[in-house]
Amino acid sequence: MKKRVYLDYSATTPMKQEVLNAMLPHFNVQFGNPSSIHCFGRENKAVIDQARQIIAKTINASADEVFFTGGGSESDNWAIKGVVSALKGKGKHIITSKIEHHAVLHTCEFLEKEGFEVTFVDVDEFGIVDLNQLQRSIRPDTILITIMYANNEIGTIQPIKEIGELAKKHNITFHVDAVQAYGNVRIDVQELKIDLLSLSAHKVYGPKGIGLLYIKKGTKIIQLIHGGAQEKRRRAGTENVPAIVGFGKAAELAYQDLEGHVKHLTFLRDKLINGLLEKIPYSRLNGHPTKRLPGNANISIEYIEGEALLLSLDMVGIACSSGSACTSGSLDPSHVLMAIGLSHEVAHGSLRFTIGDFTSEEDVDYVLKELPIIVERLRQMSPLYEKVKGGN
Amino acid sequence: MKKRVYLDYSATTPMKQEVLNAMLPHFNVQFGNPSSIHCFGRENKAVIDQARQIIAKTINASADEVFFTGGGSESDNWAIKGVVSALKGKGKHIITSKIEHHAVLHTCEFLEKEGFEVTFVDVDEFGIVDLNQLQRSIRPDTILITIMYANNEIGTIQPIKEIGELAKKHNITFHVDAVQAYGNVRIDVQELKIDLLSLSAHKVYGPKGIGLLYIKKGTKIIQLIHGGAQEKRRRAGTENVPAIVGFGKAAELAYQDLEGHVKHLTFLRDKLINGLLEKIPYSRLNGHPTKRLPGNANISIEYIEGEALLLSLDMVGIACSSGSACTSGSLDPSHVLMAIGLSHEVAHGSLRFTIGDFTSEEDVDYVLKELPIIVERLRQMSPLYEKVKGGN
Amino acid sequence: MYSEKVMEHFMNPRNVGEIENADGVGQVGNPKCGDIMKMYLKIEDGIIVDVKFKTFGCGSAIATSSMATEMIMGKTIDEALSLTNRAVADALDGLPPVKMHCSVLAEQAVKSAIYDYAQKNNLQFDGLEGFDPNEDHDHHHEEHED
Amino acid sequence: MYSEKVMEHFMNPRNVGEIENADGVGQVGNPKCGDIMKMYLKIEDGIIVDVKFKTFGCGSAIATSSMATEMIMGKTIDEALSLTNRAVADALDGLPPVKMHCSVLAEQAVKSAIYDYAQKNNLQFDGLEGFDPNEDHDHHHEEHED
Ligand SMILES: Cc1ncc(COP(=O)(O)O)c(C=O)c1O
Ligand SMILES: Cc1ncc(COP(=O)(O)O)c(C=O)c1O
Repeated sequence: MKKRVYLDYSATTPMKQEVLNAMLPHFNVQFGNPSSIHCFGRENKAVIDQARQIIAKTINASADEVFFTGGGSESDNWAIKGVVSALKGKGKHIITSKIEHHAVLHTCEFLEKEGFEVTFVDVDEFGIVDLNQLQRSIRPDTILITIMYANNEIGTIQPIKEIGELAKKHNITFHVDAVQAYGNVRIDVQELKIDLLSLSAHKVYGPKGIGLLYIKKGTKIIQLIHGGAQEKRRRAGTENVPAIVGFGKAAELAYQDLEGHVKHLTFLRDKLINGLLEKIPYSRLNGHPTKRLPGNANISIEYIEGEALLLSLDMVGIACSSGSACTSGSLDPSHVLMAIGLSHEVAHGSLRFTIGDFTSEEDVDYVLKELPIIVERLRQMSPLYEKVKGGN
Repeated sequence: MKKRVYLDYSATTPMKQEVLNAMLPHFNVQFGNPSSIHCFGRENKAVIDQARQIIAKTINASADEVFFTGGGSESDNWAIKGVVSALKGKGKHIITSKIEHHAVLHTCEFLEKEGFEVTFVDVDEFGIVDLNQLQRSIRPDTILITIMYANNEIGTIQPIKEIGELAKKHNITFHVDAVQAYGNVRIDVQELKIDLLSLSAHKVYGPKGIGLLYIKKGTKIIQLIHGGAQEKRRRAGTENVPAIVGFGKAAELAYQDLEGHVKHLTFLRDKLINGLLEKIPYSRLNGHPTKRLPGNANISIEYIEGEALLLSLDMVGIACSSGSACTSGSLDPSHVLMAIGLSHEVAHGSLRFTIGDFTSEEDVDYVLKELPIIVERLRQMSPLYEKVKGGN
Repeated sequence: MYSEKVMEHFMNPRNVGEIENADGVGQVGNPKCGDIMKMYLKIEDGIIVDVKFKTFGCGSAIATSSMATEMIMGKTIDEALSLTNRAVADALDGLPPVKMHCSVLAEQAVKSAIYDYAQKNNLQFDGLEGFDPNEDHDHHHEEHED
Repeated sequence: MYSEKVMEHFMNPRNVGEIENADGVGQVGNPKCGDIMKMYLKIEDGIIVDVKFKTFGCGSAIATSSMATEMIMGKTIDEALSLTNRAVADALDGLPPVKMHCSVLAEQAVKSAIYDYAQKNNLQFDGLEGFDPNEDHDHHHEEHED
């Protein structure tokens, strides 16, 4: 079989075997509806409560503050739409950043059409939210601040604690999209003064189609999905038992040796970044050199377009992305790369490698061997490159 | 091991082995994000498109009219909220029935608070929607009719074709919750003039946490979950590949021998209904004698409360429900049983047995043997029964 | 959801039945809510020498009835009147929050039967002060859907 | 997402490079959109005797450039001017809808190079009527998010 090197862990992860093993019995043996009174139901009620507790503990929340959803996007939509609907009598102003995931950005843009006002705060060249601007944009009618914990494209980690304190001081509800940060950073919702936190299991070796919204006790929020009494009547729908169990196991594994995980990823990431920057002229690292996710290496390679790079890498079995997974079908340069100040052509030529628990040093070495060859080949075809090299 | 007889297939079903087998590779081998350009992504894009086609065919829709969601409740919420948001300039009146699932009912009640007006049409003693009343309640500003295909508690099948024609004639968008009907009835969205149709996989031996909304081309509807470009930009969130594959396989199996399935279930259902009515005095069948789901047997047993019956049955290993699964934790008598005219005390004493593909005649015989004993025991304790029997 | 003790009393309830010519009979609850408890007392020299019940209701309604009869059997009327719903629930190793009203009903059933006895015999008991047998003991069901 | 033909031309593009002292040079596209095509022509007696290209762009931009050069090599100028984007796309066994603009760009690159040749030599071609090399060939990207 052809060599396949997966370096797109931020798009999605393979499930760990332990996660699958935990889920398996719940597909066709212990399959009952947890809302049922009979034993098929009761035995699964206990099981989802256990998963809820495990996950709650990893973010220092209590179990009755976490609500399962159908994924990170639903969590983001629920948090944002739910809070502004609940507080629309109080105000109509939302603060977010220019580099949020589309699940946040497009939700905010939708709300603008509905009559809310949104401030999209700038970030600096490393992708860090401008705290002064954020502070200045707070108004008496600001009802929500939503800022992501770590960016999915460039991996930059935000000063969440400072933002949390600012929000607290002005009594504004604070939502954090931690989909990418979870499992890579220690998150304490109390210490960080977070009111709402979105998570998604498939980014941490858990199943797809299951997410979670932490809702701090007392936070005003309206339901997104009405219906049955599940999730303490706040999110209707038959509980996805196998996925919840898998999420619980994935959470347990993620935080059982966080330090080891971070160390492994950081070592490989730095080797990859340093190797690529050294071997490929006219390349640069995007995002912050240290305040970044342990597995994220996002680099721009000038004079070449990203899709051509992606396809060429794919031909030698290397899977990565240019920009976030959900926009890799898009032709527009990534909004994140534009926000950190890259020109259109440089933004077009950027690649995101994301390293995970199954990545080996050999995988990194393989990229370091193949990518420079590909870059050279594509640059030879590029009319932009000829100028730089004097037309050779 | 204790005998366990599962007769709660309307609450949820065990996954078929073929479904699990189809899903398994997608958890940790072929696990890529279908939105990714690289081969891990592309191979899964093809796979979800295939599942989409299989399911579309079972309802006579085209593949680009079906959109995956996180379950039946999300589909119902999306359909209803999405249509009325899109059409709020045109009108504010919604028509539904008194016996809808809570995912429809509570959504409509929520919209009432938001300023919409809702007519909840009555049903007759068999649970069939009053077509005359429905017709009379149509107003110039009616923007949506939402009626379920088959009821989850009493199994009554509605005259969907007549309602579809009525909606069409008045140019009103028509939504059908077919979560319980799917896999038990042949559904043709074109013939029935349905604009939107909700499905959920876990009711047809597929996985939990995956549903679908059919949206007829040209139907005006606003998104419920904003974000990435998945599902042709209408429902954001990383595609739940294994669940989609499982749903596809479950759909294929459900419609590959629908007649055989219906025949098997109907035979067992009728044996159960007739046996119980014969052996238990003061009992009655709820719902329509023939226009009912093939697996549904809902009976009221006078002078006893349903939970006591459920618990007693559970003690001998029989799992069923009183009312719908999501309300079985509730103390209020089922809104469906009240709507068909049962008194509170009779409604309280009702049981729903739902039969499925793995039910055997032996299972039915076991219930016929055990339930009369339980009924007699509980009636001996009931102060309501003493009057009937003259205090013996 | 129920403790083993609740299930045990539900499956093997003590003192089920009626007492002919009972000295006091009380009935509380209503079929709308799905719970009716009827309690029969035989009283001799101010002592409850026999007690029986009949209950239409859920598992915890039957279990609390059963437990309440056990707890007042052989007791003085004053002792029986001091029985609280908490005590019944605790004796059953607790009840789910939505089912606590069943224990209230059991307490009221005892009081109601004693009230009947007091009326018939023109007696007064401190423990019955403020007790109105016709008050709607209807609990407001915790709404499970919203 | 791409046909095998597209991938084959992307991985092994024909006629990559430049022509020194080319008779006509045209460049279209702009880096903002992520595609630039530059085409060089050598023309003798009204026949395209050599053609080379350089492209900054996605897989289909490179493949359409390569295919377009193959399709005009050895052709008369009038034949080359009649090359349509559809023909390029068809020769590649089709392109995904969002990538059709690449084939438009390839057609424009050919025209643009011939236009340059016409200007330099004061020639007129019917096929260039209405062609404006400075027009923004900027395609509106199909928005992938909403
Ligand atoms: C008729 C009906 N509609 C909607 C639903 C909701 O489906 P889900 O539990 O998949 O959200 C159900 C089942 O719970 C149902 O029976
Ligand atoms: C930062 C961020 N937020 C939200 C999401 C959406 O999560 P999901 O795909 O589970 O809906 C993603 C990933 O796609 C993400 O990276």
